[in-house]
Amino acid sequence: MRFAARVEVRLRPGIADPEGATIERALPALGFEGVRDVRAGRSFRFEVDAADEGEARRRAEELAHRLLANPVIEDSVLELAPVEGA
Amino acid sequence: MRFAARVEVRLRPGIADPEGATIERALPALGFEGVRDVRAGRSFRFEVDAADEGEARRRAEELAHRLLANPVIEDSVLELAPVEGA
Amino acid sequence: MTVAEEPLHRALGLTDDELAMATAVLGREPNHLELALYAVMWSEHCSYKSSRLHLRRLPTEGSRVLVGPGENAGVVDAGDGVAVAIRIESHNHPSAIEPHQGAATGVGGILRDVFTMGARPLAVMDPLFFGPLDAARQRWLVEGVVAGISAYGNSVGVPTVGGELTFDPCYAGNPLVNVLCLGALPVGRLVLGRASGPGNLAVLLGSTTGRDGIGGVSVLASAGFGGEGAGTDDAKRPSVQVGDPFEEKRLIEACLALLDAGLVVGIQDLGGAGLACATSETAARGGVGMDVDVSAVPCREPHMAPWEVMTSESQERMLAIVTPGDWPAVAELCARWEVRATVIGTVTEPVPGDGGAVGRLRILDGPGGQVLADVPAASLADDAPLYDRPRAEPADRTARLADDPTADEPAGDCAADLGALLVDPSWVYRQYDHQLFLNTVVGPGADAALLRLAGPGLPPSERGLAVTTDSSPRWCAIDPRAGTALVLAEAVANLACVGASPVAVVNCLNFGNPEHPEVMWQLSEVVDGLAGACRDLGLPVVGGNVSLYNESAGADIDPTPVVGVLGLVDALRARPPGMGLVAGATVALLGERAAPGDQPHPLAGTRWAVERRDRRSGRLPALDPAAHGRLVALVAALVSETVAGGPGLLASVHDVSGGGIGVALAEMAIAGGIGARVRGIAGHRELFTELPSRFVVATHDPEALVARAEASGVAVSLLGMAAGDRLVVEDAEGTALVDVPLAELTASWRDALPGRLDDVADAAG
Amino acid sequence: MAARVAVVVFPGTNCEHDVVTAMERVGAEASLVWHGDRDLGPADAVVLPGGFAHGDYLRPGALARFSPVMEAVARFAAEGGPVVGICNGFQVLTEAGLLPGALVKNRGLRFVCAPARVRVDSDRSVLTAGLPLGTTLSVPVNHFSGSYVCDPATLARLRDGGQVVLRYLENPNGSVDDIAGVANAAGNVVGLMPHPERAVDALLGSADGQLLLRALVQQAAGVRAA
Ligand SMILES: Nc1ncnc2c1ncn2[C@@H]1O[C@H](COP(=O)(O)OP(=O)(O)O)[C@@H](O)[C@H]1O
Ligand SMILES: [Mg+2]
Repeated sequence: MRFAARVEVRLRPGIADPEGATIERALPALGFEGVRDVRAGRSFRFEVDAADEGEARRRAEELAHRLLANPVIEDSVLELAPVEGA
Repeated sequence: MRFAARVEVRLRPGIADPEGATIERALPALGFEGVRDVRAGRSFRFEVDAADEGEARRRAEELAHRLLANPVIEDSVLELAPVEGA
Repeated sequence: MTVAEEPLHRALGLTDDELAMATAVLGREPNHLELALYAVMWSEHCSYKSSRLHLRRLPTEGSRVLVGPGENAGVVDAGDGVAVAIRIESHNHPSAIEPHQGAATGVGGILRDVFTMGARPLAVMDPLFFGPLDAARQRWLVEGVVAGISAYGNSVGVPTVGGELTFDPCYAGNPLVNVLCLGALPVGRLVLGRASGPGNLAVLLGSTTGRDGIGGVSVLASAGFGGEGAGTDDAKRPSVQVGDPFEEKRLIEACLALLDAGLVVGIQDLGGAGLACATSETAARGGVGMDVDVSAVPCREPHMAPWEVMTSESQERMLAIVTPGDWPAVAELCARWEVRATVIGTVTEPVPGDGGAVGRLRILDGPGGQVLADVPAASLADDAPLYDRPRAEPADRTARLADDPTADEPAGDCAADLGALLVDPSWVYRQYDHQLFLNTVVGPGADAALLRLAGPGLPPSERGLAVTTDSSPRWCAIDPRAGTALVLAEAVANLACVGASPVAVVNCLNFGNPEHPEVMWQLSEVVDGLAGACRDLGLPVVGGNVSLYNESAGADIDPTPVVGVLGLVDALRARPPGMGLVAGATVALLGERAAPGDQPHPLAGTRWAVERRDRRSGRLPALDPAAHGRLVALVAALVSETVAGGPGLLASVHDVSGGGIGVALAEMAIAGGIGARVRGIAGHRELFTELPSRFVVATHDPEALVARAEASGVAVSLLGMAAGDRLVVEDAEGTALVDVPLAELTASWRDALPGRLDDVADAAG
Repeated sequence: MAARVAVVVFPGTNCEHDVVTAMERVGAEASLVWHGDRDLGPADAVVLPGGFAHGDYLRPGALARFSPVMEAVARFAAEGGPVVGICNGFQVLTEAGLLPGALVKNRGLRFVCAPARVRVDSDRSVLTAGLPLGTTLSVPVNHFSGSYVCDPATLARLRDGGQVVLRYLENPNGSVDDIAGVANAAGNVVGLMPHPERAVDALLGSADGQLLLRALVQQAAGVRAA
């Protein structure tokens, strides 16, 4: 079976996010009001071949933890869905 | 009302994604099998104050198009949810 | 008229006459794939059809020239068994759409031109032109372009050692991003982009081929010619490419290793027109043919049609010609560098024809498969149309020459004008690695970059390489011919500031729409100005690039020739004096103080007139090539004494260019952190005139300097002293034209860019 | 016999030749070791040079830390061998867990290439041993992700243990506590963002980097003698 994975990698709370802060600072000058708490992260999409959803999740999570995020500063969130017709 | 927005910015289909390709090429050597079509993107989270969901969506989409993504090479996907108790 | 109604060849950008030419070459109507090949190869970008006629007037011969224009890069003999390859190119249009990737891929492209010659790229320079920074869109462009050059150049590992930064309203709709690259090689490793030896293999190296950069040819998709699923969806054919410096880095190392091991017969980068260009050019240069198997080309996307594969401009690819016997070694070496290598074709014998043997480029579907296209290889490269487009002097030229700002009164506040003309470009170059390879003796921020002539695999040498890029759309808009000559003169003066003598010139000619007769007139004038100045100064042109159609909303950019000049230093053992003033030194001007005639201090085309008074007219001062030659030879000699490790007469040196003596003095004071007091300056005209052939210098031994200058037939005037913490400039009566604290000037200089750029800009502007 | 320095090359590394040149300048013998090798060869010290290993894709150092050679580097470090990561090499060492903390994008979100003044704040490392505390050096920085971060507990540990070996006088990137270089607790593994190999010749603007590299070479020679 094939599964589509999306991993969002975000800076852990408390870690400074200069990118988010820069965007937020620029917003009023660009005419965007009422936007706050901008946080920048990364997202990765990939497909996993696995016998079942459990195995796919295990492998995708391992990939997210061991590789895609740096646990010293980042958290990751995984979303997984079976690929139709695959 | 307050809404939590998440914008995922991805390279448009057909645009080369050297980062995704490099990660994918490296995976077998790192012991990750059966993973393919890795695409790297960026994600942003922020909160929007708006009178209603329609307005929040409009503002968040404008922000995504005008600032967060370059539409020449990137698409953006917005997810929006009301913030409870805000 | 919609595309569907338009004949296919016109939709592809070929005129009816051009179609007739292609039909005559083939003796039949070209099929769609062949039409695509002619369309891309006969485009302005690839064929130089509007400019070729004029470029022939540039002098290209010189005793050090090993390879002149026409190859991927010019190559000159630097001595000690080392050759230097140099090339400049534009990436203007891609950068206007996606500044980061447009500029990044510009760097990638110019590097490939240089390592194709067997040279290791050692330095990049980036002349940039934008609209004024008041507009958010311009800030977005500057941010993106600089970040793109930074991201690609730093990562690929080639230092960016200088460039230029010009703001003018004429670039608001069409920024210019030029990139120069310089590389070095042991003379024996020089290779040329040609195929030879029928039976040899054509090997594609590097990245996969995608639907990027197909551009104008993509109308074929709707012409019902594509393969299954071929790009009916516009989103599948992005015109913007994303650069991959990591792939390029591996490609550089693999290609240089292949060349070192003697494993390639010829090699050629894939740039504009992709495989169509690389295969036909290598075959044509070698007088052979080539069979290309499109189905063998590794593609990034499924179902790519043959025309897409052949015309894609996907980045980071090279074509190598190798013997069948060497192929296993080539494959192994590429595998080590993790570079993909695929045999995609074979060199073939020329086929006997009416006018002698003809090498044919055949595109096959599978080995020995169906022949999809069959054209004489040379017809794509050499038989391209050549146009002598109409030229016309601008109607207002006489009136513009007559309307000279030199006469304008009143002068205004000289100190305020001076402060406003100071710009520290370090906001840009701090983002560039300019030190890699441990060669950069003088990096960005000086008059010219000065590098040790060293690199991995090069024989040892004590020599130094100097390089500068220069341009002046202000001058060229007023008088393209005289302006271009002045630009070359300034470049040579910049080299003298680091003790170097010029040896070769490259140029990038950025112009508007060649279908406008005024633009063609500008181009022709610029070529004549450059040709004349090169002859006068004894310099060969070894390469260049022409970028046309730089226009927006019907308005052409001002003519913008950019020259890059390479110089040599015989013995590089110590740092040149640099521009910083030294306390207690005497400040002097080398060169004539006044122009002959009734305008001793002309202001036409100066930064003062254009930027401070918005006056873009008048008559430029003339260059006296003989006097210029004497002066730069003297300065180069004086500086090279320091550079060779001697005591040297000069404590500081800076050529007088944009902003005149005023800006030169201020920049020298800021760099040295020491003020100066100067007198006898004849008002704002002498302060701001950009009269050519002058240097401001400082010395601890004014008598010796005067003696050296007089012995060389160079005029010298003592202006004042470097001291204190103010810049004071007085006229002959002792009235202060400028009297400002150095700290104030330093702040205006330092904050000019960061003050306007340090916020996120808005893409939509 | 001169100290032997192994200079590790990942695909995308670009300062390896400069490090070799600089190490030779201070009297060491240096040789390149490819990232795919599992063996460092005869080495008294290891340097991970600057550049963009694997293009810095994903995160600087994130892919490089999985290279086969890194097991050998970890073993060498565990046995007390001197290991220095410069710039990208520092990033690799933090990703590999051989040094604490992480390097994130510069405050200002721009690449910075400029001379930097740094101060020696600890001599308890193979790179600073024997240097007087407070020595100020001019050594260039050249990075996009050079802002050092770690949690408060780690920072306290680093300070107390003399593991903060170099600090910036003018912080160019937003590093916590102006940190330019850190060592592990034993002092034999050091990472720093400034490039000492770019400061070994007055012709290029500064020779201050020689002080650091000489200290390393001496330590390496000492390790071998012991
Ligand atoms: N875009 C740029 N990239 C790198 N360096 C730049 C750039 N623009 C200007 N510089 C550097 O700043 C210095 C001053 O540039 P410029 O004013 O054009 O010098 P000059 O008047 O002597 O030609 C030069 O060393 C130049 O290389
Ligand atoms: Mg210049």
